[in-house]
Amino acid sequence: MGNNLVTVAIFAALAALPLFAGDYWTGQFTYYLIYGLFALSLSLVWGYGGILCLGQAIFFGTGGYLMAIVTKGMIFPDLTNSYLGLLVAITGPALLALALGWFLFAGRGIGGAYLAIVTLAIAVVLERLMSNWYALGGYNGLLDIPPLDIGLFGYSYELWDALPTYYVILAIVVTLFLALNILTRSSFGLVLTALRNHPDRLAFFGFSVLQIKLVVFAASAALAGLSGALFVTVDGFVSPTLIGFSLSTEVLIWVAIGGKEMLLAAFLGALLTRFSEGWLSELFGDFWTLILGLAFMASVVLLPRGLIATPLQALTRRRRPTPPPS
Amino acid sequence: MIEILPPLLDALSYILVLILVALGLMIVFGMMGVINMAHGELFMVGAYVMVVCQSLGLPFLVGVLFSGILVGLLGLLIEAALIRHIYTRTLDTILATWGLSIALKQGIVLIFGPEAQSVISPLSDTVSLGEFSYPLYRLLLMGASIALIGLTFWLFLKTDFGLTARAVIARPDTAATLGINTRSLYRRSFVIGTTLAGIAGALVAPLISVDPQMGLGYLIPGFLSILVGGAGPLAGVLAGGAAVGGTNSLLTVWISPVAAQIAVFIMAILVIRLRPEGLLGGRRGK
Amino acid sequence: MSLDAGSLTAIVGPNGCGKSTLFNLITGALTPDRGTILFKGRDITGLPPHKIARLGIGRKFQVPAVFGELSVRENLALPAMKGRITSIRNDTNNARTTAILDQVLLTDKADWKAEHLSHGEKQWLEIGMLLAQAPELILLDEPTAGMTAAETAATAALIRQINQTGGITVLVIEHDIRFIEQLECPLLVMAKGQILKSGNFQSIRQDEQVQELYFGRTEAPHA
Amino acid sequence: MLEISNLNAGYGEVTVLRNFSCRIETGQVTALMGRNGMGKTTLMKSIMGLIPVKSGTIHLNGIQINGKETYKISRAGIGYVPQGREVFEQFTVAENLRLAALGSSLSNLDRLPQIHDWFPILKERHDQKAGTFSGGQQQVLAIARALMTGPEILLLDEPTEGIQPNIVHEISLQLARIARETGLTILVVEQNVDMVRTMADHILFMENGQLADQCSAEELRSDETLIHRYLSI
Amino acid sequence: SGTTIKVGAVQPFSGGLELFGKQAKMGLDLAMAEINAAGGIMGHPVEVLYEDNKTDPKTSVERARKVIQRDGAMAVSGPITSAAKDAMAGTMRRLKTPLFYATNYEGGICDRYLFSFNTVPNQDTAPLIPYLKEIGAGSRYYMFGADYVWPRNMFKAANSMIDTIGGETIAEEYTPFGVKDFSSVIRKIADSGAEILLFALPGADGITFIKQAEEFGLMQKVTVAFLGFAETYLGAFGPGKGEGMYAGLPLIASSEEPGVQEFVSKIRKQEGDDAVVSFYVMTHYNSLMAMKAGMEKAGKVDREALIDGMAGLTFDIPTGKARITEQDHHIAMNMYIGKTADGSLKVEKALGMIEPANQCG
Ligand SMILES: Nc1ncnc2c1ncn2[C@@H]1O[C@H](COP(=O)(O)OP(=O)(O)OP(=O)(O)O)[C@@H](O)[C@H]1O
Ligand SMILES: Nc1ncnc2c1ncn2[C@@H]1O[C@H](COP(=O)(O)OP(=O)(O)OP(=O)(O)O)[C@@H](O)[C@H]1O
Ligand SMILES: [Mg+2]
Ligand SMILES: [Mg+2]
Repeated sequence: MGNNLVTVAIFAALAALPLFAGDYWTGQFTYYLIYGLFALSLSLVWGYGGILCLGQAIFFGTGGYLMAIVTKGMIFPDLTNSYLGLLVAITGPALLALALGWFLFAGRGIGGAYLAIVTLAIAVVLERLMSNWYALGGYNGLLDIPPLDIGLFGYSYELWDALPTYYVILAIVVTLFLALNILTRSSFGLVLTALRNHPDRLAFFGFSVLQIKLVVFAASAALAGLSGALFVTVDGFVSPTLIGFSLSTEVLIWVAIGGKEMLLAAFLGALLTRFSEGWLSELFGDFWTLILGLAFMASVVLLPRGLIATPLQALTRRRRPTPPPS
Repeated sequence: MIEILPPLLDALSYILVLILVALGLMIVFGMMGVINMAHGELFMVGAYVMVVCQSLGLPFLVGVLFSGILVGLLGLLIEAALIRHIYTRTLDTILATWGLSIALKQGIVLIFGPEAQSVISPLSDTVSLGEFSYPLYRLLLMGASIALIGLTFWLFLKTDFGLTARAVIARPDTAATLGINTRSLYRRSFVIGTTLAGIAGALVAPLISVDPQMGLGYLIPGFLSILVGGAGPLAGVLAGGAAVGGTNSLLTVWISPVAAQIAVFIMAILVIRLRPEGLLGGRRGK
Repeated sequence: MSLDAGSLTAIVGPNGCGKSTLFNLITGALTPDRGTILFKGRDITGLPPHKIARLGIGRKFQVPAVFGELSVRENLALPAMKGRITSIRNDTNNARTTAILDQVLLTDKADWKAEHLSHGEKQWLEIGMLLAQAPELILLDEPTAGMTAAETAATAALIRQINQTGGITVLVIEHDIRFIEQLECPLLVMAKGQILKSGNFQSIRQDEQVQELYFGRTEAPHA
Repeated sequence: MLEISNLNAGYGEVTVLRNFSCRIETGQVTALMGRNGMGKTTLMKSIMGLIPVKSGTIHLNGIQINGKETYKISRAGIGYVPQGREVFEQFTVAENLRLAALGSSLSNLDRLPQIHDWFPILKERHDQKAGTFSGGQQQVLAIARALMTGPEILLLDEPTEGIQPNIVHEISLQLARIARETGLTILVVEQNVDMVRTMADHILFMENGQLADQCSAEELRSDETLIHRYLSI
Repeated sequence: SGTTIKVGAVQPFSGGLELFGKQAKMGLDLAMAEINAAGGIMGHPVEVLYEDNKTDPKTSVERARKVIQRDGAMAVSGPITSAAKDAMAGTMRRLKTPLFYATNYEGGICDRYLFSFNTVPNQDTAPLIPYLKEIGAGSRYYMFGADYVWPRNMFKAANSMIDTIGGETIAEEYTPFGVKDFSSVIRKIADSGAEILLFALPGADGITFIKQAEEFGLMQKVTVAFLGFAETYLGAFGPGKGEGMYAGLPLIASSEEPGVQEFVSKIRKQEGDDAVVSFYVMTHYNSLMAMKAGMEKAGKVDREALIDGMAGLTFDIPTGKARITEQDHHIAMNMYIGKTADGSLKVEKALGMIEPANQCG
């Protein structure tokens, strides 16, 4: 299975990165890993679940805010444990997704372009609401969010430095990546493909389409929430921009460029887009944005499976050869 | 009576401008299944063509004409290079045209710079109706909007062109087997949509700030109008525009602009969820 | 109307008389305005489709509805899960699947994507999927549309086998007279949303009213 | 009239038609029979240009038509009734028919009385939405619509699938009559042996994407083995 | 000459506020050129590293880290929005690097690592109110602004000043970004009986509003005090439009003062004759000049020393003297009231040096 080899190589390279990159790049890749995790969450719900959520930042931002609220002790000044924060930042968005999902999918439900626009509208509304919620910092957001404290049993170890932060986040990302891979290759993955393919038919085999959609939506929201929580501990601030339109569309570009139907490709999509953006924008100046737009267009039209997934699949092709009729 | 008339007129003018802007979007989305995220930018290009025409000293109407023609040509180019590859992939059209919108916006920044340009209103008179007065240009704009809406409806619902267009949209392959040139029909519909965007941009330019970001402000309410109204029948855009524009204008007066905007979004979300086929019914999206 | 456990029944009737609608009602795709549907004595009226399916009712659609992106084998594995999404194992290659593949003559194409099958092959695959689901009642909507006479005969044989050896109750909608004849089963004639007649093939075939409405007078009954 | 030689066509990497060759003679009703998945629909679609031809040629009256766009093929004189009818459900009967004339040539509107004569129901219900028609009526409409384009040759893909027996019979009689009266060439994919016997002058048997055999109507009537060979399992 | 002193400039060059990014760049470029022409800072040449923050807080943080950690910037200039500034604050503290923020804002900074080189409400907004009363424009106010922190704090400062002069606030209203039709609001304002519209809707939305206000004849009914107005807006309303609006600002490019004249001509020489010069150009220019002066006062190239050197520093700016406050690092400088007339912004009144209110309270 060439696929696994490629995966191992990529994560090995990521693990080795800090050995020859300085603090800046280590810090930078910490962000990229978090974005990669966020991209995985979208890939799960969109590429695998067939639910195009144009407001994925809803969950990223909610996770970020919840993490900030807990670790800044805004509700319980004594309970500022990072683990508690992460727990809340994972379950909160998942519950939100269940509620939203119930509203969107129950009964006749909506899908496709309608769902996409509705989720986008929800993201815009939430961004507005957060901007007006002064207890949560309003438009400028919450500042001075403490870094992740991975201490246990009363000891405290705050992740201020680039190197330990990087490895902790890498460990989280690798674990979740593997878990997602197992999940999508299990029979649940089969059900998801069937759901994308022919949702109406599935019910007549005894599957509750609503239940499946809710599960995948909530799982994706939990992942997005976690990535939001990690993000704010690294960045130290959370503001309505993390919940709204622009981040939602950004993650969409990463995943679309990478390849939504392939976890590894979506993850790399985030990493490579963010990474190349840095030096390409220096190289091309004002023309960079123009080029990005054109490149995005070209990738959607010419390589609908994704700029990264297409070559990766060619490299690791093994699935389901179609023998010609004999 | 006098108390209620002005806000209603304001609401009506917003609704009509909104529908004017959304009309092209409607053709392209409702009839061809293409979600054109770059529609706002085509509208913007129309306004910039107007800027150039005015700086060359051309009359306003000539500017409107040029805007329509040039943006129509741009639409032709976009169709040939981009849209025709993705007609059957609705969700991909969101992504591709979104890339296009980024590129168009940046293109304008590179040519004109980021600052706002000015377009002078051809008419600065106001007409007085008893106690209150209303800007003449706005009244004319409302008239132009009604005329263009009527024209579009006539074109798509009453003519043979419209019949063929709707057939191609419903079953492209079958239409082709009847001898209908589907490619050219798609292209013509798309070009009509973009031409309308260009004309709308030129007509609205005197009223708003003409800058590279101007497209988005209409795009989102425009989309909401279409979805609220229903994508199937063209008439949906009228109902949707009235619901979105009317709610927004009246709540702005009665409560506040922020509340109005949030209310419009929530209304749209609820309508789309509870009546996915839109206020006027029709085909339901997949 | 009512069906006995283990029976095989066919429904015929003019286009648009409500046959598919009847299936939609039974399987929960539509909710009836009035009346009740009992399955094994239990009222299933108005239950959502997946609950009804879990109670043991399987259905084949008029237009074949298979999962095009999945392989034939995976298409068969899916109904076997019976709606549970908790199992992590991905078991597509077991004895049962192999047996069903044999039964519906798709062993050669087990690893094809289902979308690459022809119309008729999809019909068979869908029947196979019903077998994998192992329901107690199977509803088949025009299972032989687009098949040749011989294929139709094979399908009829398959259905009878399912009914007799599997002990599964079967209700079939079909327009193909030969097929119905080959099923050798009681017939219900539907018209304008109601059961008009019932009886065995010969008696229905000879019925004046049904001939007028459905079979057509002019055509001589073939031997 | 229609000459197909060494045609290879299929979907993506899958090749369905392999070196398929045949001739359809002017004025004849030719039936194409074969088991499921043998490529009958694929052949129809490749003639219409709905799927690309990989190699080989299709000539209509000596003019090569493969590689052209579908609408040009239609205008060259081929009418097509697809499997599954595919009428425009949202449109009225009149609009469905008008559309066919718009696609080909407006002068074809003159054929309307003739078509109403053949299929009176279309005249009675010309303002009814096609979507509210029963399957059989939709089939009639689909045939009428194809005739409206003024074809020299009509392709029909399983026109009796899912249609109640008395209407199947009616349709086959009507088609036979039209062929007789106008000399229209017809290529019909059909599984219903009775219908083939009623209508066809010539029968082609298809197997694995190739022309396996052909015979005349008389031969078919006299020789049951052909049917068994090519249509059984 | 010694090693290069690098200054990061995290500014918007895309994303909606690129206009302001360009203004900032003009000022920074000029300051850099002048400093280097004069032999650098204590012999070290200065280099400004521009980074586009895309008008987005999280990108601002990322770019700030980049210039500090990767490029070793001594200080960072920028950004424009106060949301981005707030987002960067934690990083600046963490990386112990001063941030030179040179945009007028709502106030509230009190941090060793943050410097504000532009005005706070008591400098630019409060003086307008007694002035408008004095010239007879009235004292009944309608406040209308964008829905975020800056307008709210500006209006808060204005409200207390209105109380002092015995005026009245009829309504205070906010609007979301991106609104394209203001006719309803305009009618509300016209019917409210207000004499003055205190207006805090920056950028394109502000232009749209003023265009529509002209259309409905609102400008004849009320006097507009346009908070945050600058020369960048001129020309956007169309000829003869947007006249007679008031604003309080630290620089008016059309001023007769020789320092201003000289500054504007230097910029025009650098950027071309049609370059628009607003106070943003000057405040960003000032920030680098202050860095030079502060570092020279401290006598060594070191971030902490630089901060100590700049606190309490008095230095020259194009409009005269300026002083950085000791504790909260804000700037006291000469202020002006400007009015739009004949398509340009004219000085109506020189207010002299105004101290920023204490932000550490
Ligand atoms: N979704 C629907 N909305 C409205 N009417 C419908 C719908 N589905 C079916 N009908 C109508 O209900 C009637 C019964 O349709 P049904 O599909 O049950 O017929 P059928 O007996 O299965 O016919 P056939 O033999 O052609 O499959 C038809 O008149 C049809 O027009
Ligand atoms: N969309 C498709 N993509 C890939 N392969 C296809 C597709 N449609 C059909 N095929 C393949 O082409 C072969 C021939 O299909 P076709 O539909 O032409 O058969 P047919 O002879 O018309 O059968 P039927 O009698 O069932 O309609 C099938 O075996 C199938 O595997
Ligand atoms: Mg049916
Ligand atoms: Mg076929």
